[in-house]
Amino acid sequence: MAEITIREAITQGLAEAIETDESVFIMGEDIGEYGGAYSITKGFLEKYGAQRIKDTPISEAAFVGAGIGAAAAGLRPVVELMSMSFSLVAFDQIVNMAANLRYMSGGQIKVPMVIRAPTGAGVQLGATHSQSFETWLAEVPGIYCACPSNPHDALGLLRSSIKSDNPVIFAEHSHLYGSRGDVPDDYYEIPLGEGKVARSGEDLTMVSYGYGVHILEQAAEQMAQDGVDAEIIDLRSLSPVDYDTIVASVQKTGRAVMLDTARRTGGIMSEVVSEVQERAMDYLDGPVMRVGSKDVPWPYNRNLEQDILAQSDDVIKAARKIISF
Amino acid sequence: MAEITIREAITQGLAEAIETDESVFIMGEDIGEYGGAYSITKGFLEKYGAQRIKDTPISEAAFVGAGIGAAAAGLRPVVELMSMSFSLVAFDQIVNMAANLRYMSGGQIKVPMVIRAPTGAGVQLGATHSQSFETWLAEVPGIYCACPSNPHDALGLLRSSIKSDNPVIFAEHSHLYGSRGDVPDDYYEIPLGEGKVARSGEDLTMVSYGYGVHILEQAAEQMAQDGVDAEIIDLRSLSPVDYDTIVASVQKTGRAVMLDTARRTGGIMSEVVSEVQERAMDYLDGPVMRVGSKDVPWPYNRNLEQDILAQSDDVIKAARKIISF
Amino acid sequence: MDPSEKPRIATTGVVTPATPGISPEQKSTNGFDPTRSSSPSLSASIDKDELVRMYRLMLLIRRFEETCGQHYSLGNVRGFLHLYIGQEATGIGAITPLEARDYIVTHYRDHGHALARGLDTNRIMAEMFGKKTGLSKGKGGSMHIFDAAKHFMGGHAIVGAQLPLAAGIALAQQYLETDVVTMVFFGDGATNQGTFHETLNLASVWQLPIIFFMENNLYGMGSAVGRVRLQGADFSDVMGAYDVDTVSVDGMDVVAVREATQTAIDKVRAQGSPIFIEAKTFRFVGHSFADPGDQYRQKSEVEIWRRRDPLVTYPHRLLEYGLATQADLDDLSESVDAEIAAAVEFATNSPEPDLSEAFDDVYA
Amino acid sequence: MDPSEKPRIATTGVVTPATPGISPEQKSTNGFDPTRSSSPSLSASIDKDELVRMYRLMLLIRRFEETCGQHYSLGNVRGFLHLYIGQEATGIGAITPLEARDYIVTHYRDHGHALARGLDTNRIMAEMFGKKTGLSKGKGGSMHIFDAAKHFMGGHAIVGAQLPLAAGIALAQQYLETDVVTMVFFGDGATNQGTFHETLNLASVWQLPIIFFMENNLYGMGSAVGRVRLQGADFSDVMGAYDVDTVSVDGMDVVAVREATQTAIDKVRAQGSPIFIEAKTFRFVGHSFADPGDQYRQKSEVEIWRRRDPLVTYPHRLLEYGLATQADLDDLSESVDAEIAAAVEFATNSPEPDLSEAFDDVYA
Ligand SMILES: Cc1ncc(C[n+]2csc(CCOP(=O)(O)OP(=O)(O)O)c2C)c(N)n1
Ligand SMILES: Cc1ncc(C[n+]2csc(CCOP(=O)(O)OP(=O)(O)O)c2C)c(N)n1
Ligand SMILES: [Mg+2]
Ligand SMILES: [Mg+2]
Repeated sequence: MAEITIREAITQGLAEAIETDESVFIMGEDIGEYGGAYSITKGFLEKYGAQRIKDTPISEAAFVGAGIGAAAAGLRPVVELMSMSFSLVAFDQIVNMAANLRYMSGGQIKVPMVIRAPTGAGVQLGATHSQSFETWLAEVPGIYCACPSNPHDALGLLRSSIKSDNPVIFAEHSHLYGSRGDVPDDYYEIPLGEGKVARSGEDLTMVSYGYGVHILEQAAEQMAQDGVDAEIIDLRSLSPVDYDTIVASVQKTGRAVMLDTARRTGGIMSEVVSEVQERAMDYLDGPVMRVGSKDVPWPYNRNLEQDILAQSDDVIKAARKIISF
Repeated sequence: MAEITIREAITQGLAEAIETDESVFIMGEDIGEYGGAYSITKGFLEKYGAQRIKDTPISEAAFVGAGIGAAAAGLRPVVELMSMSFSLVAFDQIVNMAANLRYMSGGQIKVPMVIRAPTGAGVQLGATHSQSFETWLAEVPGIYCACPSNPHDALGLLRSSIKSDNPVIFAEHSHLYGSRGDVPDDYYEIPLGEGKVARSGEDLTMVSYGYGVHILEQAAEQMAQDGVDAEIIDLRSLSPVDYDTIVASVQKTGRAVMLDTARRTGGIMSEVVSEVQERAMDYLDGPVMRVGSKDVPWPYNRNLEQDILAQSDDVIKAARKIISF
Repeated sequence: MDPSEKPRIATTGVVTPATPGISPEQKSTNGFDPTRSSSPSLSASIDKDELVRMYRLMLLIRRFEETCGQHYSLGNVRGFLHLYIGQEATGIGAITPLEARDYIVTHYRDHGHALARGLDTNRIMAEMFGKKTGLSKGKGGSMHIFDAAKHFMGGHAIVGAQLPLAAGIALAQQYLETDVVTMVFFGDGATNQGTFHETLNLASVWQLPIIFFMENNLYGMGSAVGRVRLQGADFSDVMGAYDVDTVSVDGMDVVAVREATQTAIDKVRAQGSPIFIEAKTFRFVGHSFADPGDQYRQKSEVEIWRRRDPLVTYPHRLLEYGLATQADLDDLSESVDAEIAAAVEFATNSPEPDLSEAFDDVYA
Repeated sequence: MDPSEKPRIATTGVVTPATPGISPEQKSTNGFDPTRSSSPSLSASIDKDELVRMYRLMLLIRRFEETCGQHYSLGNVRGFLHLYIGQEATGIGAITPLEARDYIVTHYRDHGHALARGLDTNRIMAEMFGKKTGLSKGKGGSMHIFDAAKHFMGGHAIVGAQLPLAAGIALAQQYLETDVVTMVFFGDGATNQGTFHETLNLASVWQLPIIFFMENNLYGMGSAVGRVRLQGADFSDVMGAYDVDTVSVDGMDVVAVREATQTAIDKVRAQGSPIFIEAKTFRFVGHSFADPGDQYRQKSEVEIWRRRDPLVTYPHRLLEYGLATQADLDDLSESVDAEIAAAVEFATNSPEPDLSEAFDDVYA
């Protein structure tokens, strides 16, 4: 057991995959000589060489597409995007090609590829650099999506993602790279689609993923002082969503708040809320509350950005609407 | 009052705009010499000339972006995509540029542009050509989205869209081009964001847009035979969504079914369901039901495609879950 | 084959592109002399049987396409149907010199390539009919023909989207240190997509073992190439930006295409670096079955190209050089008809996929 | 200016690109002779006051950028900060010959262009600080400087995304039959985006009145241009594919850039067709403020380019030719410092936007 950061967990997962599976290689802008925009692959080029660690031109559509092709031809590429926001220029390749190839070919093609990218707002990068397109990509059939909230899950999910025979979007909230946590020495994996009860409680179910889980933890602590015992579910994967775990919790608590750190509209929680209220209506004491960042483009100014970002206060306010404390 | 098709209504709206506003021009692949893949602009090149009717190379990112630039410089481009599915290659231009420019510039830039495209599945075009990305684009702040279900609305919405100072996605369900209806001779507009009660009823609220409204009408007729009086709301715009009209109806009926012709997951109805159950929970007798096409890529085979498509039977089945008949 | 019977050897498949200032008629032939129409080259480097087999494959495509058109009208084939009629010499010349281990990636106008590659005619036809026995189990349709076992990696319907995929397959070959060549087909119109540029740059800077095979049929749907690029049909300068070897070849001359492609394949296999081949060709029919193809181009232009129809000129040449007798050709025509008829029967009699299959093949 | 005092006239801003086989040192200077370092050209076509004003603007950029760096360290400037230090001669040479009615579109490395265009120094700085008085009301930040009234259309942070926007502005000029020129800036790295290719083709086939201005600083973030294109820093062949006139100019020589650009502007204004200008330049600092800039390039390479620092060589030349005295330069330096200090004060004292403003400017 060692305490490491999420950054270190991801670095470890990548190194491990390269060392144990010859078909794994990494590709992306400035991941080699530069060491990665977020230093995830620092030292990799020197250690593993240019065949395994491929610097690319600034051509997301082409190198994401090339990852798909390499995967279709039997390799296991891990493609890094410098930002989830840049996935937009490769959207056709991801949504039309990676996701559909298997289906269109009647099951002949496999696309075992991971697309990793830092995501999320909160560091004043403005409207074009702060977006969370994993919430859209997770909605596409044929794609899996993982969003770890801690080093343990980051490593376990990355292992499953690289081993998956399907395209996986691996979304890393940029706030969390320095976030620390214990990671077992023994090998383990976390299956895609398996959520986790991160805190058990009786009064209220709160659901999020990635950085949102940390916000929920803050909110739960504060609510605990008011005598509210909140259960927290960490989705860990946005596709598949672990509805069984959520519904079981809601059946117990009768109340639910769902948190997206991305914008409220268009976030994955719109899906989750719709589905859960349908599946668990009989158990619900009130509406399923949906909390997310406010529905405007991301501003540069710090106060504005902080005001737009979903915060634990917003979660508590939503909880108050369905439970008095 | 004349009975015309949606195709004719759109053609009329475009012709009118070109004739009355010098800043309006049309741009797209094969809209000129070829007359448009769906013949919307047949004869326009001969009539209005190459300045107003611009054939483009197969470069969606560039010509959508050029539309944004032309709009920012004071013109009112109407850009045609041959299929909503092709918006993916221009997604960065639409989502990051068209939607964000005004905000990022602190309100200095206006983008009065319409992006028109046929959308929807059902004609066996397979996984890459049958998608409905208007549901994603409608979720982006800064973008409006119109989806007419009949010629009257098509013309009225197109007029407002072209006059809007904001980017508007104008989604034309390909099943509906031949759909007929009355259109007044006198000038009128339909404001973006204004839904309509297309059929009033007491027992159940059903919400959709575009081709979905026709499916709801079938369902309503059949349910009427079983003594169920369904109200139908035609959203007409996916952004803004007319929540007031929906909530008012749900307050009356206490029951709601929301229909997307697009895939259930990722459709706009996930948003609508989430929002409506939150706003109207106290009036609801059961969950808000969400119906959509099934969550798989679009197959070519006709039987499979028809089975996946949301149909009136699916609507009736959902209605049965919240109301016995 | 007796050496004394050897046909004259075509010196090269490389032709010079159209120059400015040529007559409209020359222009509409993309720089070719229409009088050459009856004289496709033959070659000693290809044996007689193969030269005849190439004709059979061309005929197979032509009849297959015609049959698809009929069945589209009958409602058995649906969706978009893009016929390859007119371009047969290009596909056959390009694909027959590939080895089984080589990969092919193409666009929606893919039946010709599929047949050239030797995919099962029955199963291609069944895919056209959307049947369970189709290569893609009826889920792909005309635009999405796949046969992974034969390294035929689709059939892709978004213009230009297949190019990065092909580069990735080539990258995998480089990574795995195979000598496998990847060939990717695309049209003149596809050169206007950003992926074309991005992929060429990738292939160039990474020196990938790939052949970019452009079928320049002078139109992207209804857009004459001259209306979407300043240099019109002249693509000779395109590759300057990438430092990729470029070959231009008469796409109506199956032997010229085959020889130029064979040379390119040998080079790519040996050196591992990319090559760009442009075949100058023409589709005789509309863009898709919905398009009569007469709105945006003159009848006369189509006529000029039809004079160079490889299905007319090439068998003529085979006869002329004594490589086949009329009886041989008649037999061959009959066997092609039989193959197509069998394929239609197979497709017709094949079951529809079970409804449950709609939910298969989403995830591996 | 007394004609007898006229400096020697630079014949042209056009330089030949680096040829293969040059020495590593020459290579790192992108084909320039480092001994030319102290001799930027001067020109009789630009009057003395303007030559001095250009120096002042260059100095304004340099000091502005240094100040931004300091305030980034202090936490007053946040987000990504891409400094223009080293490239001042390019921006000033390119932008000063534009007319007020002309449009400018650029990327995230935009403060230099904004200052060159004469945007209010106070309001640019206030935008850097995210203040209400900023040009974009604090919502855009460093990467999104806009001043629509001055036809400065951003500041765009997605590599290559600004190119189609600029083409659209140029298209509007063609449509409105103005003689307005649109100039769009981008880096060497941006040439790898599909939008670069698609936009050039549009501009070429539609003959748009646009100047594509590439600032080739040899690196896209940490990627040396030679690692992302086969031809490395040699962009001479890129435009062949589009038939767009290409000019290559020494980006460290402000007068050379200005003259080459003036010629291009005149041509575009008169003929309405596109021109591509490549300025060979270098950023002395890291890609963004987070990047020390020393991981992927040698100190010696930076040193060689620093010898050509236009902020050293150009004033030297002004003195040498008697266009300014040391006292003039000292005054000018003081006035620049005062302007920057005032801007910092303005930005510091400006209010934060009200929280409610977050909801403004989403829709018109
Ligand atoms: C991104 C995209 N835009 C538009 C289309 C519609 N479309 C299909 S084929 C085609 C023309 C392509 O022309 P070309 O590349 O020359 O190939 P050809 O059809 O002539 O073989 C167009 C515009 C598409 N499928 N994808
Ligand atoms: C589509 C996209 N991919 C990646 C990035 C991250 N990025 C920002 S600037 C840059 C380098 C661009 O280099 P160049 O075009 O040469 O301009 P320079 O920074 O040298 O001025 C990169 C990779 C981005 N902003 N957008
Ligand atoms: Mg073509
Ligand atoms: Mg650069």
